Amino acid sequence: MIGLWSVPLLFALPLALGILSLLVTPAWRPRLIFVGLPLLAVASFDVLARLVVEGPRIYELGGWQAPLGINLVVDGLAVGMILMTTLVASLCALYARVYLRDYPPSSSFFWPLLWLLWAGMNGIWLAEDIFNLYVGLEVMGLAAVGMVALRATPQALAAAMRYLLAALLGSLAYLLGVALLYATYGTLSMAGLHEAAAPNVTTHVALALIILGLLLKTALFPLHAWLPPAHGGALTPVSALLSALVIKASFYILMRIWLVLGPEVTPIFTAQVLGVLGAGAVFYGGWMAWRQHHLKQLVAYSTVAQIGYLFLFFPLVTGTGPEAARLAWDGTLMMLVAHALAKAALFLSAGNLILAVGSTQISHLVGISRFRPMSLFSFGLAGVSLMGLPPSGGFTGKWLLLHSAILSGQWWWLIVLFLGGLLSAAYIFKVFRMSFREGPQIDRSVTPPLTLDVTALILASAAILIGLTAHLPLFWLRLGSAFGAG
Amino acid sequence: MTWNALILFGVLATSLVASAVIFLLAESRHTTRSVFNLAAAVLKLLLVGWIVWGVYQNIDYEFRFTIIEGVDFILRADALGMMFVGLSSLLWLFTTIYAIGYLEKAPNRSRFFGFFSLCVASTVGIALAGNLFTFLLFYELLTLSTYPLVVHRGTRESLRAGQVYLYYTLGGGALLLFGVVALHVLVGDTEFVPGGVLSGLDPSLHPLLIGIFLMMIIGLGVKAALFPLHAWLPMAMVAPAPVSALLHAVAVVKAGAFGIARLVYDVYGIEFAFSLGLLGPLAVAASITIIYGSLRALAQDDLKKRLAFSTVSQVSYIILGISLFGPVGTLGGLVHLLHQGLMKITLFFCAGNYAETLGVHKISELDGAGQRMPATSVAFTLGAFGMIGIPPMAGFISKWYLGIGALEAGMNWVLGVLILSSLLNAAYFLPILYRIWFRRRERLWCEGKVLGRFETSGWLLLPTLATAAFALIAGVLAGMPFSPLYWADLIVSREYLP
Amino acid sequence: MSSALVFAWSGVLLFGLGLFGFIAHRHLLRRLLAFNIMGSGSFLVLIGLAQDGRGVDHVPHAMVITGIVVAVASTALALVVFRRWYRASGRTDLPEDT
Amino acid sequence: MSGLVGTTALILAPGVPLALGVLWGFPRLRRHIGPIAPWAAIPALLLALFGIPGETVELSWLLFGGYLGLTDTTRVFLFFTALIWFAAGIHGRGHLAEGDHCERFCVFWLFTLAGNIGLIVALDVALFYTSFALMTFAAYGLIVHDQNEIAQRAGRVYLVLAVLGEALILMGLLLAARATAAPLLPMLAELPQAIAGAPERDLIIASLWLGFGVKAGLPLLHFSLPLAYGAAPVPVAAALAGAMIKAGLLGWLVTLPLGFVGLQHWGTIIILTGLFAAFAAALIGVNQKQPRVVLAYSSISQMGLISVGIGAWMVAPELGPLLAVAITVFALHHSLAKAALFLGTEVVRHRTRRPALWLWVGLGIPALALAGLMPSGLVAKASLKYGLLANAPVPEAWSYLPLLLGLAAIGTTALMARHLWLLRLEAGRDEAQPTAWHGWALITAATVLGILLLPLWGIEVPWMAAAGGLIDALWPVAAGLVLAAFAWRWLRPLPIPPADALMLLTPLPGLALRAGQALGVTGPAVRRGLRHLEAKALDRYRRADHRLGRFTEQLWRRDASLLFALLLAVVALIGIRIA
Amino acid sequence: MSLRIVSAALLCLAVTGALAWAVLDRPLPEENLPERVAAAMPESGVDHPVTAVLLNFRSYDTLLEIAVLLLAVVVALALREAQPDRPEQMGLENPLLRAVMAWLLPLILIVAGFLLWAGSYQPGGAFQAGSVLAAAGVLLRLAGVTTAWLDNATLMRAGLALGLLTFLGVGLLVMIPGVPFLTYPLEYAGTLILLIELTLTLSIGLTLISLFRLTPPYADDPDEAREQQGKTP
Repeated sequence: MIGLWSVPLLFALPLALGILSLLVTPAWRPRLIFVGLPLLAVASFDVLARLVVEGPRIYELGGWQAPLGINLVVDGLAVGMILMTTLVASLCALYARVYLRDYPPSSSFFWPLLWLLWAGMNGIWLAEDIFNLYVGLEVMGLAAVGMVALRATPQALAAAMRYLLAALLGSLAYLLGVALLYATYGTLSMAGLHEAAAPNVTTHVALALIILGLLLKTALFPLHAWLPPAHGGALTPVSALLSALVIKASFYILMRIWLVLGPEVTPIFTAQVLGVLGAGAVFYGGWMAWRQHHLKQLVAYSTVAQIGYLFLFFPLVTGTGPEAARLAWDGTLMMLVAHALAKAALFLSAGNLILAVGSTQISHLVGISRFRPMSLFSFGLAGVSLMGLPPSGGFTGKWLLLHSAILSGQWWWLIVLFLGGLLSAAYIFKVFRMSFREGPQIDRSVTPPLTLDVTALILASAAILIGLTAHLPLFWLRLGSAFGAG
Repeated sequence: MTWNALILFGVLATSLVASAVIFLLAESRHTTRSVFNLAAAVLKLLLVGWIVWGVYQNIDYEFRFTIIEGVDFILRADALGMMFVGLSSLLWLFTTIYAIGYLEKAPNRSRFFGFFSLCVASTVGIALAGNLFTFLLFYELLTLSTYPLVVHRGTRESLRAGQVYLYYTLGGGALLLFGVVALHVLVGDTEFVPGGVLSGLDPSLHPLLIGIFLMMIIGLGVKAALFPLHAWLPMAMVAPAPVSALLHAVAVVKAGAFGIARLVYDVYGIEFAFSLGLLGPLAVAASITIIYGSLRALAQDDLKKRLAFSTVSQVSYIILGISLFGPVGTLGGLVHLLHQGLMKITLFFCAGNYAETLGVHKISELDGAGQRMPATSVAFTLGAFGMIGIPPMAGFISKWYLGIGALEAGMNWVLGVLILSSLLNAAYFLPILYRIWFRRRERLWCEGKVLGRFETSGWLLLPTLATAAFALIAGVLAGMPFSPLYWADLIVSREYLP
Repeated sequence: MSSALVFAWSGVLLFGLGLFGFIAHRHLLRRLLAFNIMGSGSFLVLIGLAQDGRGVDHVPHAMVITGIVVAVASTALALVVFRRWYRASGRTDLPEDT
Repeated sequence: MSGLVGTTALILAPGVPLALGVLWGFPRLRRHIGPIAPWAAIPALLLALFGIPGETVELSWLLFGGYLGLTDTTRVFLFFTALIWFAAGIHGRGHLAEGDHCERFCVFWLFTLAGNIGLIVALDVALFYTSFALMTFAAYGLIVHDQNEIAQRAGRVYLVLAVLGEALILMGLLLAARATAAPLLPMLAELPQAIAGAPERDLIIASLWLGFGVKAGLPLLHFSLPLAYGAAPVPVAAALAGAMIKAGLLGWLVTLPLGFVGLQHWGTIIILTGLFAAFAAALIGVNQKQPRVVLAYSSISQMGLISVGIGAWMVAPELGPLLAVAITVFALHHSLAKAALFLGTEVVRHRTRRPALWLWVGLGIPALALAGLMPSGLVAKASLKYGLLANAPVPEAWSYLPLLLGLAAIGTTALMARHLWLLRLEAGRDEAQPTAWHGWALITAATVLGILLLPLWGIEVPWMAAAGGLIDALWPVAAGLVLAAFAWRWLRPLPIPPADALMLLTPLPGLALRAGQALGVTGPAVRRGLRHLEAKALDRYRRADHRLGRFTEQLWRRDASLLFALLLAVVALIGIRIA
Repeated sequence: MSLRIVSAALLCLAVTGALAWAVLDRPLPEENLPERVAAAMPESGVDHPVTAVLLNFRSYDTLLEIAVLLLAVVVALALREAQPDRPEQMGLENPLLRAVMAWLLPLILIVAGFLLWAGSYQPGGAFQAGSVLAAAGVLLRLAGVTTAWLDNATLMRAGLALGLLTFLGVGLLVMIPGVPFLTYPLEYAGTLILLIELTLTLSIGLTLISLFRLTPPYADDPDEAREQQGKTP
């Protein structure tokens, strides 16, 4: 563990940059990314390289061992999430640097918020301590709320307020759950919990609190109400960050805790309930997305729907055979990563389209395919992944989930995946239909700067490519997990 | 990675790269785009020729890499796949030439040709797919890349058609996905192997296999326009003529039919499928489609619509051939895959020529078109005769083999279907020919533009005549080496004697 | 019934009451107060259950301090946003909530 | 003629007209092809005259692999076919080289000719069928050439029946091919044997009989004949009546399992149909008002007589050799005579300076020959009768056959009389077309030559029988003439339209169309219905959707915390229950 | 009482019941963390276990917690800049208050200092001290005492950042010998913790004061603001 500088740097660096960006003048804030992004990229890849070479490890902060001190876990899952964050957040940052030029100077507070958000997320990915997770959640959550509020319009403030309330309520529930768990097991370390966890009333109630708290933060249907205004109304790079990464963090925690508590504690019934809620999210989110008239609202509801897929993890991993569970793990993570990439791309390209036509209305996109093919192309590529069509990460994830569902004999999830794909096709193609309709013959649209298009395209292509080369990331993600052996 | 794998990948890459480059080209760079497009098409054709020769000599071409554990991306050239690849790359060349002429001065050409190339890339991918997963991958890619082509005109009607097209194909694709995953669960990576991979499974799984087959047939049948999943096809004919041509002759419907062939021969294995009792119902479905499509075609006045229903009917010949247990029936079905492609693309080219040159879309307005556009009309006549199955056109060869195949398979009733369908084909094609050749034009043609020194633009005429000639030659010279029949025979000999 | 249990139960009660307040009220300030009551409840549970027969556990105390700071920060942020919202819209509750 | 020459001739016979037809596709050559076209039948004629039966050519690249060759029977067929085409071509030089749409006419002519020759020299089924189809469909272009109302109707009827016939033939051939040793490359020669042993024997026979019957004018499949013969240009009519009708006969001869036992029922059916055709056609024919239509019915009637021969062959296989000759002779005789009569109709119509007497003699000879009086007709009919009555165990009822044949001859005589009478009425109305004369002269000369020479050639028939036949032949002719005179004096023709019973069947093609429409209607009707419902429901749905959407959204938003509490309670209680 | 309230009450009751049951049913932990804390106390560099946990054993939590505080200020600053307030009219012109303040302020500062220092061996510490400091700031503000350095943005921000920066810097600097983040060397542990606490106190105090100052004044008229907003939707 000696010499693992890159691990603390993953959160220390963004923290430092966040403070730094607060101290410099607004004009200098965006430029910090030219220092920060390469460093963070190096740190992330260093962590990955060490993971691959030396295997998963525990990082003991302050030199204190687990129950006493706080440990960080550097396993495949954490590193995978870190890399995903680095990629998506870097591109969003590059996008934002150009995008925010047209906004008033107050929007430059985006930068300290971005760094703190990043620090919070990296803290969460690495955390091994459930109370530390709570603090991390707060860092990330408050940064996210701040970002939503950044425009300071009444809509943005209302959305931020709603988001904040949900986040606070969720955090408290989570905290109480943590309190109960601590009271029961005397430890906050996941490793300790994993060994000690036993099915009793306190644990189950704590689990319920933790689940619900995190559900609220993940915006799983029917607790998703805060998400569309927050994600749909924010600045485009903010929407991308929130939809792609932030909601994943709470899901990630839930996933970890679920696996930590183990099959003896996690009830199958609850798993099924989570699956059903996921299914509800897929249907309801898809339906609502299809009904939207505003482009970013549509994309935001699409997030509501896509979250649903992730929650199929619980029924598929609980009480099923090892093979089905492994597939569910692979599939869910593939879905998660693919959605992060695709949704970021979708938001960014939607932002480009909105920039081009100067309106958020989908109906104003008429004929845009002729003039802004590149933005639309990114939108389409990302859409392919969201629809779960090959070749894309979304497809590979869906494939694995289908595989797992069949293998575990839970055929009813097939229907969810089936209809969910069709629903997402319905709303994605709603945009396309409009853009293909022949409208004015003269190009009245604004040409967004190339950076904006390129970043969106890179993300969209990544969402496609990850599906084609899925075995490598999946292999890394399994390192150090219960599914590593398979 | 061997040279052979690279060449195989090159076949796919030619059109992929072409597509990418075209997307990036500015809308105004017409010449560059055309040159690039044609160069890619010719290059692809050369590569395909190379591989065809190799496959003929039993050289293995394979390109694979792992996507996820237990699922590989495999491209492999076998005789069956190369047949389809050959068809698509040949017709791609012609359709590209045609499209360059057809879309002269039209907007959105970058988009069109980009997706056009993508569409061909996915078709080639479907043909070369070495396992179900790869097949599925390109199958869906095909759906996506054809949608922009279908809605290309951007009118309300075409958008609606595109929507219906999506409803059908995405739904079908999802069903197919289920089937593929289910098979994957049962037997692991389902590579295409002559004789199939499923026959060794436990008999208790047979009902499940039947269910999966049904699901996959529905998934594939959507693209192959099996009744009652055909409704998108006649609607999709609002697309520009080259798209219709490609859609009907090569890309979409053929992908469905080819998929069924793969499913029956290389996944289930024809003997196993037969023993499960799957072929009879498939034959019935195909027969119903054949008759239904023909009857519907009778009642259409819109030329392209009639052709579209004719496609519905004709593609099921392929499926019918597949569902006939025995080498001859297989031969008939496979050879029709090529023949129908050649004939139908000719017909659509002609329809496009009429529409583009004379502004005629309806059959009732075609009176005397033969005098004005004799070359196009001769091509149309050849195509139509082929469709009816009049010798010595290619369609006759297919029909003959299908008939014999049906008899060998003991399904004599199929013969009745073939005969009835021939009658109906005649009933809807001959009146068109009559109008073209034997009616006098009462009014002047409303010709908008002068299209060169031939009866129409050379870009339009050349591919039309070329495909018509191919359709004729494929029939007349069926006995020659490397004719469609010859190649199909090669496939059958490898399929039935593994 | 030990004194620890009393603390914990009070905490639970506070949490329940806070939750009810959070649901029942529309006024954002009240909801924030309810949130703080819930927070206090959680902290009480932490503190109360930390005292088992083996003596005092200081870890939860530290956790509670951290929790309080976080709660203060959150409350402050919420107040800032609320006041901005009120200034912008003149409303003390969220739109669509009434 | 042997070796390379023979091979070349076999290919050239159908190849020359085909090649000319293809060359026609080049607009620059088009002008030059018209004048050559009439001579396109010459290679075939030469082949027929000098070719050696038994020689074959293999064209493996063609279709499934093609074989060309001649047999004794096909040689005769090739001879008269080529001759008639040649004569008709000479006659129709005007159509081919100049005049309205002459270019179109020319190409159809060439292709029809190529098909007709091709089917005769084909040895394998595929090539035979291909040529047959080529002939059938190309002939359509010739029939509708005049493009008037009548021609169009004739063309339509012809086409419908032709397509039907093709389909039936295809079915029969497919079924038959299946029964041969090599189903993918069946030879014609193998078919009869295969059919006789095939499990679907009856179906095959039926489809082939009916399929070729369309060409050969079987009752109820004959409608196209009177219409087409009446509407097509005269040389075309001659070729149709002389050559192409025999293609149907040839089809019967080469495919039907003649000479195999166990087909008595089919023989009987064919005989009865033939007799019915012979009489019914005569009855209908004499009521016609157009010379060419009368001739068409005469053809139907005559083909009916030939059918009797074929039927007899099936009933009594032992008679095969005799009947084969008889049928061939009859076909030759009928073809030449009929072609001469047809070409004559055009000649008569033209006002000429040539002595009318010669004309009428020229016209009378084939007419009388058909009636059975001239030597050829005599031999033909006699050989048929002889064949029928040869020493073989034949059914009792056959003893009536001579009588029936005699009665049929009365009909033929009456038809011929009617024809000549009608011709007389039309004579000299139009301007002369000198080329027409050459063709007519050619075919008439050939006919006369044939009439005189045929008895010499048909040595199989004993002269004694022929002499007896003369007496047999005389009374029907006499009776016919008397009847004709009687009719001319006292009877008026019944108003029977050229295609007699067709109107009973006209709805059939329309029915298919309507079926298509009906199917098409169901889809749209359902869709329209749905759309109607949709339109009605859409508004309501939209409002409901809107309300529902708003309601749900509001629910989730307003009561998010309530839902949170609800779910928390549920999950916690579940947890407690499970614990 | 609406159905909503009733159901909310019932649900909260159920939740409370479940929680109560969970609390009652809690098994005693096998892990004895207090023992470990006690055992590690000598190595912590401080004498009070809570401070040891806060700033040594679980110092990472504290680090992030400070980040949370900072975040709140960042958001407040951002909103302030996006939605500028009018020049402040705050403070009561009350001479009594001023007089009391003159007495009180030194006292408050002493209390804060004591709390900070006491933290190492008895309850107290940076947060408590910072809060007291902040109270002083609020009082000053209410008393209308304008302090130039509080309005100096740069200085203010430097002060805000100081605590977290120091914390981070210490955490990273101690890694140089090759130990994990935040591993204080035993001999310097007490000093470093004190240093961190000192800067934290200052930053926390400033943070809380800033949060107070950055909220829009209550007197701002919402109607007017709405009108402004109406112009720029």
